[in-house]
Amino acid sequence: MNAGTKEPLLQPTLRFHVPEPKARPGHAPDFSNLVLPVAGAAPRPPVNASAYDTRDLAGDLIRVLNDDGEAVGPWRPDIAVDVLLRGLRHMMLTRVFDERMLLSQRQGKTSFYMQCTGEEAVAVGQASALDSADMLFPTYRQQGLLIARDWSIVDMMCQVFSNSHDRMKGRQLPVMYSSRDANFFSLSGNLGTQFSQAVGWAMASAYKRDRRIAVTWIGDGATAEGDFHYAMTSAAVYQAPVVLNVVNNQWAISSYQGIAGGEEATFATRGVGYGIPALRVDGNDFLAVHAVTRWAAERARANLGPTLIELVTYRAAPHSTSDDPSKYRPADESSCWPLGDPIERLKKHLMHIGAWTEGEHTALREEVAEQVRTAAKEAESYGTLGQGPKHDPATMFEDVFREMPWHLRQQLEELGT
Amino acid sequence: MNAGTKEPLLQPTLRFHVPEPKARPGHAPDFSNLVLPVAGAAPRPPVNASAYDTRDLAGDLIRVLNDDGEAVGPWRPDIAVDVLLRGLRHMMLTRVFDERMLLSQRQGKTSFYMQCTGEEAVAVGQASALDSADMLFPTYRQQGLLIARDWSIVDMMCQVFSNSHDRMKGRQLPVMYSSRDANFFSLSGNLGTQFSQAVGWAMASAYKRDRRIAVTWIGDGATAEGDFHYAMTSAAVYQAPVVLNVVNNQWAISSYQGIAGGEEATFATRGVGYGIPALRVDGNDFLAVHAVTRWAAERARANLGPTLIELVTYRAAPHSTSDDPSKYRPADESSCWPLGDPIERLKKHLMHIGAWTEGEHTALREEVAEQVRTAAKEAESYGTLGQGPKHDPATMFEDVFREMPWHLRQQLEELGT
Amino acid sequence: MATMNMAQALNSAMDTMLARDPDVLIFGEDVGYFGGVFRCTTGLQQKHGADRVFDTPVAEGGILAMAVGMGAYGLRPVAEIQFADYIYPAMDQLVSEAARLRYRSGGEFWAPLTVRAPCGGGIFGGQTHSQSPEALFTHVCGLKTVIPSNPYDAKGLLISAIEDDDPVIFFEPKRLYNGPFDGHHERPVQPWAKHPASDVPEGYYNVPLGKAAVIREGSAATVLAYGTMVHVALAAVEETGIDAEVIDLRTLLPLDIDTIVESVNKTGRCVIVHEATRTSGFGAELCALVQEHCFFKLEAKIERVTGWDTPYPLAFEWDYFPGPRRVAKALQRVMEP
Amino acid sequence: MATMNMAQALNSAMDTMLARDPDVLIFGEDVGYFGGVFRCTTGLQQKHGADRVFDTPVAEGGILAMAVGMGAYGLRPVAEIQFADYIYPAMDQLVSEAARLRYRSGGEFWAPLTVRAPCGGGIFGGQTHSQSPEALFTHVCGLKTVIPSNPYDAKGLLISAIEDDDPVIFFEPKRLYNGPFDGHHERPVQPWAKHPASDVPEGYYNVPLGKAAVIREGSAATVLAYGTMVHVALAAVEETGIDAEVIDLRTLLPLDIDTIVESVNKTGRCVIVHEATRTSGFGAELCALVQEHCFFKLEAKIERVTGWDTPYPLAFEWDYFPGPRRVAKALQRVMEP
Ligand SMILES: Cc1ncc(C[n+]2csc(CCOP(=O)(O)OP(=O)(O)O)c2C)c(N)n1
Ligand SMILES: Cc1ncc(C[n+]2csc(CCOP(=O)(O)OP(=O)(O)O)c2C)c(N)n1
Ligand SMILES: [Mg+2]
Ligand SMILES: [Mg+2]
Repeated sequence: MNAGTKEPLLQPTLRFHVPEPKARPGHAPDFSNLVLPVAGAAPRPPVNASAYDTRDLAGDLIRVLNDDGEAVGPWRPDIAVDVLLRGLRHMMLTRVFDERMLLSQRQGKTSFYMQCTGEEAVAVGQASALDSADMLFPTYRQQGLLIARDWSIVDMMCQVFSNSHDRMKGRQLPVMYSSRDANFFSLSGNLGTQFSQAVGWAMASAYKRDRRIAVTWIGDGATAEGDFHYAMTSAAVYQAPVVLNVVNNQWAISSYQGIAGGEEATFATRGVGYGIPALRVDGNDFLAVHAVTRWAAERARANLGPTLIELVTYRAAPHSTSDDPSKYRPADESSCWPLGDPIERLKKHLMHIGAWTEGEHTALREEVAEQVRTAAKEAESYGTLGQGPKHDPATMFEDVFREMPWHLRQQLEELGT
Repeated sequence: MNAGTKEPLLQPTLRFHVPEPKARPGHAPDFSNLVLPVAGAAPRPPVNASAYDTRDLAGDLIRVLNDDGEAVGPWRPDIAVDVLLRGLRHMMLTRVFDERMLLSQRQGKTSFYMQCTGEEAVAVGQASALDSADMLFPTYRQQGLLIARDWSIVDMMCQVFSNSHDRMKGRQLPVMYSSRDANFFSLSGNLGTQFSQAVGWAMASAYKRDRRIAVTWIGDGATAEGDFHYAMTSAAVYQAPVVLNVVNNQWAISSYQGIAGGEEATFATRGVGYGIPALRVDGNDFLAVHAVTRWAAERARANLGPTLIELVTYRAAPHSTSDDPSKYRPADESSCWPLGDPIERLKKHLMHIGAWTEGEHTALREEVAEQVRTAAKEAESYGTLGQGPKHDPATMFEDVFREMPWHLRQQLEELGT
Repeated sequence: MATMNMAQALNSAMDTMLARDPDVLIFGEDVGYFGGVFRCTTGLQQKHGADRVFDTPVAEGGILAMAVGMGAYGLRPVAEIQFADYIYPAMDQLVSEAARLRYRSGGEFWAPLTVRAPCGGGIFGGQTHSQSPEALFTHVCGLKTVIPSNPYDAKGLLISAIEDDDPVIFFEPKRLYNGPFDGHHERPVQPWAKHPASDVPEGYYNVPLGKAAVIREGSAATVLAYGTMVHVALAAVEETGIDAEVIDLRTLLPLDIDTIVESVNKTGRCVIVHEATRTSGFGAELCALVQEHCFFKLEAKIERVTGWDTPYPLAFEWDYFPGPRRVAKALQRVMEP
Repeated sequence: MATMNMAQALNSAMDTMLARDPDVLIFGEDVGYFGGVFRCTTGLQQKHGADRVFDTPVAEGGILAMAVGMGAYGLRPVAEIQFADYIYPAMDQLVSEAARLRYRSGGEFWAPLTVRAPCGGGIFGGQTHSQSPEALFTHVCGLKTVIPSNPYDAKGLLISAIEDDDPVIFFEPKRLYNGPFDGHHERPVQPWAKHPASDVPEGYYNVPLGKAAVIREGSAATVLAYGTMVHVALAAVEETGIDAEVIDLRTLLPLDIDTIVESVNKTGRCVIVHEATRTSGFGAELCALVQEHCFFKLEAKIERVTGWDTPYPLAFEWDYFPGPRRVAKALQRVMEP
């Protein structure tokens, strides 16, 4: 046997542990592991707090909206109603956009799609607390960032359809957007890489005495990649102006967050381990998300260094159109998620403060649906993966390098023949 | 410019921070950043403590030996005098071994050497608290582990000399030992890789219902590698029976521990971030090192999961024979290290308890010196890198694979001609 | 005997080895309860237990580090990397550790791990779900690299890989999981059931590493291929009517040089086909070896038909894929007098 | 003009670019205050400030991630990987990110980074301080790979690499830092001062990427080499008396195919030399290209002289190193009628 000398001892034999979610298909959903403090209970430290000062917050859950839709406690943000209304619209637009693209995928207009259903408050709420000039390094599940920045949804659809107007020239997997104009970094298919790059971008911005901070996202599952560690280490060492977000939506394809180590310590607690102030927030509470993001962005802008935010939410949809979650989690788990639906919760708050009515809500839903319909029509007129115009296949050889070297020119010729 | 839209805001311009040690060559050594609690002050939690329970200990420093050489406080181990005497001998032997090999390198008998001067209590003290059947995954600076396991120093020297008796057949850089019989894993030149492998070994041991735990070491500098993160994550997730040690000897070649993030949070604190109980210990205090290691090993053996230990020590010698630390740190920094010399401190304790005399100490020093001289003579008789017998160059083609494939046989023939 | 597609054959190989050898463990992202995103490990956790078949954190470097440690203990870990495109974070553990352990320890420790990873394009996976990085691993001494082209070989080779005491990188052309794809994407998908290599024994057997298979005998030219390209090459041969010998390499390293040399010495003409990018692809090594061993027999320059030196572009997958038309042209070129 | 060894020339290149372009930053393990373990960045932090030349955590993946992010902002990061052997933890950031960013973003973002890494053996560094992994990077589309052989080229090529808008992997043969080593390890070390290429302008100039240099004209055979092997090849040519043309490739990708083809078409014989392991080394690609482009002119099989397919063994460094004796034999073999 390929092992060293073996001397039996008197201790018990050893075991290792494979974490298992509390419920699998056929069981009743069980979120009893999720401790839910009442809204308003978490203290709000000053923005120059140290990591040490945040160590309890990192294990806690910052909540602002209570069950009545009232905003309570020290984290309750000073926020204008129209910011909230914009947020509501953007979340609803994101959801309808996702629904439409899912349908398009089923219709063969694209090969693949990824929804962010149930997580809209993450991207939209965070965007509402950032400057539009701040640079975003997201994952594939923050399409809401582009929408919250009023980026053209026609443009996004063109990417999803890989059509003649796709600025990524049909090269990228659907949803792997890039928008320099929206300060939205090119998405990568490789998990985690953007997290550490964001720190480099933030350092560059700082080096240039710029004022733009970097903001980045990673999934609970992908925190296990080396890039998470690189980001945390370099952000701490160089005190880079960056906001580091972990979107804990409970699942990484079929693996629940315990497989990423989420049961041994919250993901926010990782931050404290590196000396980075860390907050854990109800990710379906638009106001709480806005508040913690603003806190972190203020820190970064004041040269107080990085912040780690864990956003606790739930991936209500399948991982992607290639996935079938009924194979690994209870079919009704999503509807039992204790933090509810971010759109419903913000709607309730707006109605609670008298700024919104059911009628306005219905009208808005119709309006965004119409917006998406119109956009889809336009985007489809530029082609889809299934049919219609596309870029010239010859463009495949462009942008590998800034200038095409001889061997690619030769291969382009070969393609032609 | 390759960047997004730039909108000047009203915030101050950004900066990043490049950590700098408090003293460079020409300055007076300055260890004022190192907080030294009095010996005996740190509490000792039960071995089934949670990571949360250890979060203060992870920022603190566990010390047992006070300035008088007295062992005090709850971490004072119940340890037999002959274990201490063996430890003293092994530390002294390690130091003399290092001195001799350094000399050999200067004499051209080998190309390279790495000392562990000042850090002897780490390897020797930890080995004294482990079972000989436990598997060790060390770095290049824990030669003391082999010595503490009474491994043949002739064998070690043969490796350093790459001679005819080198079990690594002249292939490896000097000090990259491997000893299956001593349960000492083959050293790698690539930093950090052993840390995550140790978790896999520990899981294998657990899977086989074995009783042997894995113990691994990494330097302060190398904690920044992805493997540190992989190890921490998988050890936490699978609750593997492994002891994870960070040897914080203040330097990673010319970079002080602040460049690895040691100023933002202690390395032990990283452990708490993953939900792994973590202890920070005076690494030059043999008794404290023994005590925390025993605590961690007990946890592992009782299936209570991993422990992270940060051992605070000082790399008194150059990084390697290729290094000249006077280029980047004050020449007398080593002599100002507040935690002293581990050998002197254990000697003082032994004299304090009346188990040791100056005379015995002098005699022991002479004895280990003689042991090393004799061993060196024998090892040199088997050849050195500079001259004398070596393995056959043809062995170069062996062990690439278990069986030599045709292309290596062909290359072996080419070599012959 | 049962009729299996390639995913089923791989599942059967793992099932067989789990039952046969208690030291075999299987792990990777989503391989446990769920059974893998390509369903290759379906049912194995349920049958063999969660301490033998389990999910890992999303950290390829960590997965292979774990495998090296387990291998050093004496187990036979079989790790899945969800897509070959995601093997790079594990590169150091493969190159510096798995591949070097036996050598650097003078034979004291070794890493008998098997790394399974789906490779290749043809499923609209875009540039990060379509790569064929096999050439990189063939340059790393100490690693073996295997790529099967059909269910029978897949099971037999995977069993050999698991039993092998060296680290083996086992690439599974994902476009072949369900059928013998010959590159004619416009035609209806063929299931494996109609192909003789879908007859797979249910129990233990092996196909040795390091042995190529002559899939089609011929005298006019030699086509060297592996994985999906074997089927593409066969289609091209059929369509051109050129009596070419088609060799399925199966193992890239160690390579079955004898079978190659014998064939090219016979035919005097050689076409090399792979889906990976061309420059420094494994075709370069094959080309070098063929000209080294058969220089005076060669009657035409050796042709390489490969993926272009660009990322795999989603919408232009079929312009990128080296399909039968391109292979046919190369065959015709080498036949020019 | 000043007399510089290769380390000094590289230092001068970085110094020049730091002074010329405020967007150039230099970082890596030990490159800051200390000036790098091979002293290539000595004095640069002191001269240009700690926010432009600084130490990094020991995390190659983190270093290159930082570089990609900085590059995307608009800076020109120059990152040092302390030894080429330690580039593997950064593989994903190089392959999946730096190399792909321009392509996947449709040209919106790019990563104009330069990665410097000492490569090659000859200093008793053992298997983890001696590797030459250049072939791996030539297989990754989107990366440029450069290896200089002398101080003049080193400075001029490094400046071109820093100014280039694509990611460039810049390997520095560490055995050449101090002198033009020709493989005769038993002879006294020659300093660069005696070599004409140690005449290096103090200010700005460049040597373009993608252009090889004919180091010695000849008509009997062509030797393709780069880095240290250029000097070994020259020694072998001298010693055999064979009138070979010696080409220093300088850039492996994009390759200067025209210079190669012109020479081989003239000589009809070709020897390829590199220090890296043979199988799937860059020599394989060169061999494939030469036979593709010069098939009907070739009068002898192309020979490869390379490191063996084993790790670099410490005590047998000189048995491993492809020295002038082995190159000479290959030259003689290709000259056989
Ligand atoms: C390096 C790498 N490894 C594996 C994958 C395959 N993969 C894609 S998404 C995913 C799960 C990610 O989960 P999480 O980070 O929690 O993000 P979520 O999908 O929940 O938003 C995996 C394993 C990948 N894309 N990249
Ligand atoms: C992957 C890798 N990167 C870089 C190096 C070069 N290197 C060797 S030792 C060292 C410093 C390590 O410092 P630390 O981890 O603190 O250990 P110490 O030497 O202080 O014991 C470096 C950067 C390496 N060996 N491996
Ligand atoms: Mg998730
Ligand atoms: Mg250190």
